[in-house]
Parts: sequence; structure tokens; C-alpha cells
Amino acid sequence: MFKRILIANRGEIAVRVFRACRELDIEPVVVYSQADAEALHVQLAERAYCIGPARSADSYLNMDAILTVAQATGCDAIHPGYGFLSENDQFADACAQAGIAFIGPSGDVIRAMGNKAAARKLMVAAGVPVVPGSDGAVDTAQQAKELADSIDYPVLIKAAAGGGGRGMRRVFEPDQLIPLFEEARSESVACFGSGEMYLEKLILNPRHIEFQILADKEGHVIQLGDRDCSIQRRNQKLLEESPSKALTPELRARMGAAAVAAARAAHYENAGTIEFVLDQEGNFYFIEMNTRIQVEHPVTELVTGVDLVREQIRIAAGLPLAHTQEDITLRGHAIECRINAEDPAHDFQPRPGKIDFVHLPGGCGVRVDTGLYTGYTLPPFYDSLMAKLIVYAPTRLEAIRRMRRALEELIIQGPPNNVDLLHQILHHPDFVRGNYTTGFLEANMDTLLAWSRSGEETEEK
Amino acid sequence: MFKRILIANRGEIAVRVFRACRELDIEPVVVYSQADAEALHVQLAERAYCIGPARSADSYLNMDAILTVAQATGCDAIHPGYGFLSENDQFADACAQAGIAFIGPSGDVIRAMGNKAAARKLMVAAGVPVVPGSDGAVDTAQQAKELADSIDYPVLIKAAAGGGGRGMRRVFEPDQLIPLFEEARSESVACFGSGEMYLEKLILNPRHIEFQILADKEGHVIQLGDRDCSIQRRNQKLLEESPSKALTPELRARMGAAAVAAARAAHYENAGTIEFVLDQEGNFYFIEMNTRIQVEHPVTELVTGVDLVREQIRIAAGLPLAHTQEDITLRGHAIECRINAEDPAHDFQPRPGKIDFVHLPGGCGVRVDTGLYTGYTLPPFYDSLMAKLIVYAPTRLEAIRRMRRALEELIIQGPPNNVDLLHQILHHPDFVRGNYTTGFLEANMDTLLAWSRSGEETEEK
Amino acid sequence: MTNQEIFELMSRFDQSGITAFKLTTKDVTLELSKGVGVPAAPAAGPAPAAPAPSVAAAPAQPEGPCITAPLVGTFYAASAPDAAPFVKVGDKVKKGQTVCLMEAMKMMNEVQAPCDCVIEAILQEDGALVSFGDPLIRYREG
Amino acid sequence: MTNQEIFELMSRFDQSGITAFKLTTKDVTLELSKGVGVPAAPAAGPAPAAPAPSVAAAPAQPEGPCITAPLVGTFYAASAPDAAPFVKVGDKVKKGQTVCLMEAMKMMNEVQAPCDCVIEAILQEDGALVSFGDPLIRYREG
Repeated sequence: MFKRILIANRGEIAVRVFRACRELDIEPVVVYSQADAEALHVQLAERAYCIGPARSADSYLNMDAILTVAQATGCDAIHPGYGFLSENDQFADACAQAGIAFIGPSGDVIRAMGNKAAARKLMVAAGVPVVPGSDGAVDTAQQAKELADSIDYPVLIKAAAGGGGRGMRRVFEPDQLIPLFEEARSESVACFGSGEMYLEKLILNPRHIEFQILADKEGHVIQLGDRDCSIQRRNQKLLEESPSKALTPELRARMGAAAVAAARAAHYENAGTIEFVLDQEGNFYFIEMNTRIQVEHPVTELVTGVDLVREQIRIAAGLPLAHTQEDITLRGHAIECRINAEDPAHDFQPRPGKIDFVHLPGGCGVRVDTGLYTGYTLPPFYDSLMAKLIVYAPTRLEAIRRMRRALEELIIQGPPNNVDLLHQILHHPDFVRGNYTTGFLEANMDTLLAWSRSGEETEEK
Repeated sequence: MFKRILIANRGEIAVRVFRACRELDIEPVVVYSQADAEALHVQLAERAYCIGPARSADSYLNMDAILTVAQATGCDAIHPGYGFLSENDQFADACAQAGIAFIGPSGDVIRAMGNKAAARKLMVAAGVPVVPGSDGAVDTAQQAKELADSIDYPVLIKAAAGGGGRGMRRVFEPDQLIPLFEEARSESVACFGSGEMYLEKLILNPRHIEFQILADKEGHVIQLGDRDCSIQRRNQKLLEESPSKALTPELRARMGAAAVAAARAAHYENAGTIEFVLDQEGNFYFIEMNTRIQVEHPVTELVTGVDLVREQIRIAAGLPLAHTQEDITLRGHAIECRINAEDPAHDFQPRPGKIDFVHLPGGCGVRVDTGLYTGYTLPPFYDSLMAKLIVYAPTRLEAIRRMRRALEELIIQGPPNNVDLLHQILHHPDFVRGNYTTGFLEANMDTLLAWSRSGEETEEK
Repeated sequence: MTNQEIFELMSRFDQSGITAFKLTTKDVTLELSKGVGVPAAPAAGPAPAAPAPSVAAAPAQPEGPCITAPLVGTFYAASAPDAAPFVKVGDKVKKGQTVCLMEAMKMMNEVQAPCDCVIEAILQEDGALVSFGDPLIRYREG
Repeated sequence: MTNQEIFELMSRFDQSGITAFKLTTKDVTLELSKGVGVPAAPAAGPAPAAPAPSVAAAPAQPEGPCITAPLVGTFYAASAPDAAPFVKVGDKVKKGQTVCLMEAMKMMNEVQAPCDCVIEAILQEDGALVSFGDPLIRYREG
């Protein structure tokens, strides 16, 4: 097992990894930017080194600085957390060259899965379903028509250079395909000077379902069930749960098997996530693989009882998986809420600043992962995630009620945050029924914000 | 189900019950003494009423005041927590007369189990082992000798009026029985003016093992496994764990069956605890039944997945048990540490006062039940329990390591507390091996305190 | 420098994370310091999040002396629903005279004036559940 | 200086990572300091419990200007283990003259004097791993 691990991250995930190290009797070494001198991970650590100024590029993305500290302090491994260098193939390579274990897959695997086209090809070869469509550019309207007829409607035509909806058309009727293709291409040529067009199946009202994977150096691969991450705003996940209410046991088994096949095809090692979209008919398609620990990993930890960060470290140290697929059963229900320093009433502007007072919820079935403390000042240089509130209960309805009461207990005095919005989501009938897709937040945002406001007005009376 | 529950308690257990109410969509009504106006349970509640001045007798023990609030606010049930009125048969009767459900057993059951002699007889009749001994006074040395011979040595002779070791003798050899009995009686007559003597089997180095019981109105009784509460100082539990390392599966099954038999014999209803002592040969003896929720209930919640306070409320509302005995399996390991505002370096003097800053641990497998917050002032009128730190992990060793790191994260700036002592206990080789009895703390206190001090000195360097 | 200016400086200092402050001008030297680890301003206590505000908040403190609830119970201004109230604003009452009733456990408890006084305000609604110690009636001696 | 100006200075100081501040003008001297490792206001930040104290605490703040570490790395006072140090206390150095080395990723980075100055103190041990921004050498201009 490792003797000393450098944690190349900040915020709650640095604290999360720090805790796993302590529990494994591994000495954690932390690094920080000048803006993070007061951060919790720095306060907790016995060994902490400033690696640069506030700007990420000069600190948390500064490979030389991080490797310098790792070598000078005798670290035998580096945990990259998520974001920053976690999916940087060059950093994984540099760690390997320096003789330091990168807690994650190899640079080669990161490269392979980071290239969308290559990953897609690999999945097709492994029999993992991908969103049907042109594997490259479609040259003519006639070719587009043939392809659309073969993958069935609706389809999405999109310009390679497109953006903001320009050069993009949804096609529901076969006889509309050719005219709309021509229209889209003309628009793309006019707007972007390029007529390169793609075509793929349009997934209406998809769910974002992902599967957690663990794979060891010996080639054992297991999946630890699903997470439903469909509550998103502009592709930013806000609330995640496991298991998804959209999956039947049969569908869950099929998707889990596909996730394992995907990881095997990638010769994956360590913890990873296979992301799928799921359409309303129960068809699922591989979207991408995340080659790192995810923000939302705790929901999987709660329903499986497996400490994923601990397993990451064990795997990187060369130990075989502690569990077989048969050991893994999903029990109960877990929900995570991301508490962000952002103002939903003002277009979700990030709102860093001084936290005058914090009171975190606790008690039965409540977990909090955070770097917050009373008096801490959130720096303006990084993401707005302040805390993750995770609840666990025997059933989904009990978990929803537990999360509501946990949110009611949570007090963060300081800049605005999204706690009220989350509380409203947990009362929305469609959410309570489990009847939601990735379009939920956009479709309901006005209602949810109005509810939040009326709550505030009532309070002020 | 109940509509509104009055919580007749304070501190962390009031918060615990409050949370359970919220999660069941039951409106909690809280009461408080004048000393507790700033307490967390009051701050959380929408409906809170001051029932009297600081002194418990005038507030939390003031039945009229509590029933007045319950009736005036339309509460259909009262949760008494632990301590205060929780094992008061008259209060249970008064609730019944007022048409309000007392969340606990009936006054008759409390009376029956509160009378030690009556409870002992009931257990003997039900075939539950009790500590062998005289069921009443022993009149002569000869009678004492005969009894001691029949129950086997060592035995304990004690004066009915005795105290502080006076009038008490341990007898290991049969031929010492009569002389020591006479000696003890003379001493008792001299010191206390009474020659009334008892005799019972002396249990050397016992473990304190208790079993959690749930029983509904329909007569279903289940046990939810054991808790080892042997880490005690002057009968005050400091650290509890489940399951106990001292029990084999076979012994656990036998003790569990005895606990169920005990609860059945008492016609028990609601949550209760059967306390046993366990000797080094694996013999166990009923000591008493606690007819309420216990401080240490969370360890059972974590290893069984059953929310005990929720079950208490459901049972009192007349619902049948949600689980059968077969549903209950102990998974993983849980440890609770009681964080007390007391100074171990000065004979554990209670140290109430202002809490200038609190930082509670969190993350994977950590639960905190507390009424603390930054800026709160612990009043001097009640017990010194500030917080309960509970960890859960797949194995006992992982739970120990998790508790160590949780204690390391815990920061309570203000009056002294017992965190360092707890941290030292978790490093003591005998504790780590699970090799401890109720004598552990007394035997090791000097060592543990010395370790704490040396830690402090190291830090100051 | 006026006292007011000093108070302002003290207040700012107190609320800040600064632990030592020394100001020297031609006329004045001001030194302030704080013990490390002692939070400055008392942190606000927690308040409920989404749901309604805490009823625990102390009722608005009336000026002047008050007769407070001797027990938790229901406040009655009169002896019966139709009866006239025991007292109304402006009444002069004698020490020991009943000013209202508090009902607890179906027992009526008479609340009496602590001294000869004039009733200034009735602070509770008839029939309201009132906490122990809460003000019932404001008065002035005389 | 008005109180308003002082408040602004206090606020900036409070929010910064600076732990000591001294301003001297013709008329006024203002000194501010903060406890090490104590986050700004209301409460002290968490500190490790049982184990050793945080290394993250900023090193004792030297008085006077310092040459700080331009990157995280190992500090070397000399070009080789046996060689004489680049500078020693009392040395007068020219702007741009190498005063020490910082090694990162097996690359030696020369650290140079920012101005003509006199070396007042060497603040790091030879071979120590030094954080970005930490003071290396104290000097006075001249």
C-alpha cells in the first residue's frame, strides 16, 4: 500500500480524498493556490504546500509544481480528484515517468476515451449501443436521407461548425429530411462558411443515466449500479440519485452489462463512469466515459456500501478488487444535492464571498461532504460547489423527505445559494413521481423560482 | 398516523426526534426551559413553548406544563426522549388519561420493569437468566453459606444499607464465606445501623451487552442485535459499538432470543433495551430493561438500517412492525463516541459554557447527532452530552480508523471536552483488539490521560 | 477623535478577523487587540431554512415593566367568554387584584397585579397559548 | 486620515492573506495584525485535533522586504553541496545577481536580486521544500 499520497485538488474532493487517506493510514500531502491558504484541506493537513497563485493554470493545473512537491515529499501516488488534471493524459504520463502512481487510468486510456470519435468506434466494436448517426460528415442530402431512413426518425441534422441552434434542424417526417438538410447547410455556409454536416438520431426527452465502474490491474471489472443525473441546468448536474426510477431490474442489468463491456473494451483500470442517454422507449446509448471519480460518487457509496475513493487507492496500489459483481447489491435509495454559491434569481451568477455562519444538517441517514466552515471565504477563482448534501433511506420517498428536512436544517449565511431551488425541486410533483428527464429543469425553472420567491415572501411577513 | 407530536426533551435527542417527525410529515411541537431559549431544537421548530425556568423539576419534569402545551396545540402524541419523563410511569398514565399517545410502553409496563425485584422475578419465570443470588435478605451466615455453595464462588456479600464499599465483601473461597459475612454485617451495623445483608454471584470483569427490542401493539417482538457498552466511567457510557466483538454468532442468537423472551414476558410495547452482563465464560445475566430509546441507539440504526425513532412513532400510532425478525441482519460495524463538555484532566468536571466555534466531521460513513452550533452556550443545568459522533464501516477496524479521523476533524472551541480521551481510547491496544470489559476505563485512565497530555505537549512544541 | 469615532473603529475591529490594531495620530494613540481563536462578534444562531420562521424568537420586548406568565398555559382576559375583561388599558388596579387568568390542565390560575399600578397594554390575545415567562400585561406603577 | 479610509484599509487587510500591516505617514501611524492560521472573523478556523499542528500555517513574517519563491521547489543557497553560498548576511548584491537556486522537476532556477541591496537574513534551510510565495531572503535596499 502507498505510504504517502499527494492530493492534487481543492475543495470538498480534496477533503474527501484526505479522509480516505487518513482511514487507510496513508499520509496525505496537500497542495494549494495562494487563494486557498485558508481552505479546509489545508487546515486539516500536516503537510501542505503552496504551488502557485490563484489562477488554476498556475497552480492546480501546474504539473511541474505538483510533481515537484510529490517528489520532494516522497509521495508514491497522486490523487487528482475531479476536474483540473484528473483527465489529463499528459499528467498521467508524467506521473508514470516520475515513478509516481497516478490514481486513475493510464494516459493511453484517458487519450482513448477522451477522443469522442475513437471512443465511439471502440464501443461499436464492443457491441455497446451508441447514438445512431453518421460516423463522420454526410456529403449529400441524398446520403442524409438514406441514413435517416435507416436509423428512423426523428433525427437531428447539425452543422460541424454550428452553434446556438444555427445550422441545426430537427426532422420528424421523412419527407422533410431533404428540404431541412438543404436549409441547414445553407444556413451553416452563410453563418460559418462551412457546409460540413452531421446527422444523428434525435433522442427526445432523454434521461442521463450513468454506471459506476471499478476495474483492477488484474482485469476484474464490476459495475456498482446506476445514477440518474437528469436534473441538470446547461449540462451542469444539480441533483443525482441512485437507483434511477426509470430503470426496471431487467434494463438495469442490461445497461450494467453494457457498462462492464465498455470498460473492458477500454482496458479500463480504476474507478470510472459510463454515461448513457436513455430514451422514453427504454433504448440506451453510450455517450462518453469519465475516467475519474465523479462529484456524485457518494450516492453510489451509500447504496452499495463501497467506499469508492478507498477502492481507487487500493486499485492503484495494485490490489485486486475487494468485491465481486455478486457482492454488489443496491440497497435503499440515495440522493445528492449540490449546494452551489450561485444566485438562481440572477441567472445563476456565481456568488463567492465570506461565509459568516454555517450550520450543516446531520442525524440519521445524512452525509455532508464539504470544505465549508464558519468564517471561510469562498474564493472567486474556482467552481461554485460549496457542499454536497447526501441522504440515504430505505425507500425513495423516505429519501426525498429526508433530503427536504436536511435542506431545511442547512444554514449558510453569506452570499446567495441554490438551497431554496433544490428544496422546491424536491417538492415538484414530477420529481416526486420520478417522472423527469434532462429537460425538467429548463421546463420548470420559472415555476420553481416563483415558488422559492413566494416562500421568501411568506417568511418575511 | 399522528398529526402533531410534542417533543418533551432537549439537546441532541430533541433534535433527533424533531428530524424523525419532519421525515414522517408530522408537525413537531417543542418545549424548552428558560435556559434553553437558544437551543437548536427551539431554533429549528416552528412551534416552541417555554414551559418553565431552568431547573428540570420546573420545566422538563413539569408534567402539567407539558400536557398543557400538548393539549393546547392539539398534539396527539408525546415523545419523551431519554431521561426526564421517559421512564416515568405517572407521566405515561397522565398522557393516557389525557387521550394523548405516550411514545413508549404503558405506565404499567414501566412500573413493572422499574421495580428491580419484580422485574427479576418476571425474568426468572420467563426463563431469562438473572445474576444468581438471594432474592431478598439473607438472615444468617449459615444461610449465606448454603446459598453461596449452591451458586458457586466468587460471590459478593453486600449490606442493604451499604455504600462506598462499606458492608461489602468479595468471597473467592468457600471457607472464607462465614467469617467475611460476619465481618461485613458487623461493619454494616456499625456504619449504617442495619444488619440486612444480600448475597449474589460476583461477575468478574463483565461486559455490558444490551439488545435493542422493538415490539408492536399486536404482540410482535423483534430484536435488532447487540450493543457493547462496556466502555464506561462510573456507570456512564462513553463509547458504544455494535456488534460486540465478545459475542459468537451462537451466543448472539441465544442472548437475542433471551431478550425477546424478556420483552414478551413484560408484555412490552415500543422500543426498549434489555441489558445483560456477560462474564468471561460466556454466561450472560439479565440486569434491567430500559423502557425508552437509548442515547446509543444510532449504532443499531447503522448496522440494521432501521430508523428506531421512526419505528417508535409508528408503533405508538398502532402500526404493526415494518420488519420481521428475518428482515433484520447486522451488516458492517458502528461505533458511537459521546462528546461531553467535561474536563478529563480535572476529574471529569462538567464544563458548560460558550462554544466559540464548532467544526463537525463529515464524509463517508460519518453521522453526527448534536444540538451544537457555533456561538451556542451550553447551559450548566443539564447533562454534559454535547454531541454524538457515530461512524459506520464494513469492518470493525475500518470503523475504528474512521472514528479516529472523525475525532481528528472535530473542533469544538470553548470549554474543555473529552475528545482527546476518546481519541486515545481508539488507539489503546486492548480496545483495538476488542479485548475490554467494564473495568477498562478505570484500569487504563491514568495511561490514557497521560497519552492525551503528551499529545498536547507535542503539539505545543 | 470623538468617542463615536472610536466606537466605530472598535466595532469594525471586533467584527473583523484582525487581532491587533494600533493607530497613532498627532493627538491620539489607540491600541486594540483580541485573543486569537476567540470569535469576534457572536455568530448569529441558526434559523430555519425553507419553512416558516422560528416562533422561538423572543416576542418583541415591550418597554416598561410587565406581568409575565407564571406558567405555560392559555391566557384569558376575562372570567368567561361573555364577561368583561378583568382589566383594560388605563385601569388603575390594586396590588393583588386579578388581572387575567392562565389555564393549565383545566385549572384556572388567577394572575394578580404585583403592585398598585395602571394598565398600559394587554400583550396577549384572549385564548392564546402563552409560554412561561412571556409578558402578559404591561403596567406602570402608581 | 478619516475613519472611512481606515475602515477600507482594515477591510482590505482583513480579506487578504496578509498577517501584518504597518502604515506610516507624516501624521498617522496605523498598525494591523492578524493571528496566524486564523481565518478572518467571526470564528477561528478549524485546526487539526489530536495529530500534529498544521504546516500550512504561514511561516513567521519577517520584517522588511523579502525575495520570495517564484515557484514551489527545493531551496539551495549554493550551486553545489561543497560550494560557497551565493550570498551571506551582510553581503551587498547588485540587481540581477543570483542569490539562490530553486529546483523544480530537476531544473535549477536562478533567483535574482530585485534591486541593489544588502542581504539581511537567509530565511530557508538549504535543501528545504519551499512553497510558492514563501520568503527566501530578507534584504534592505541600498
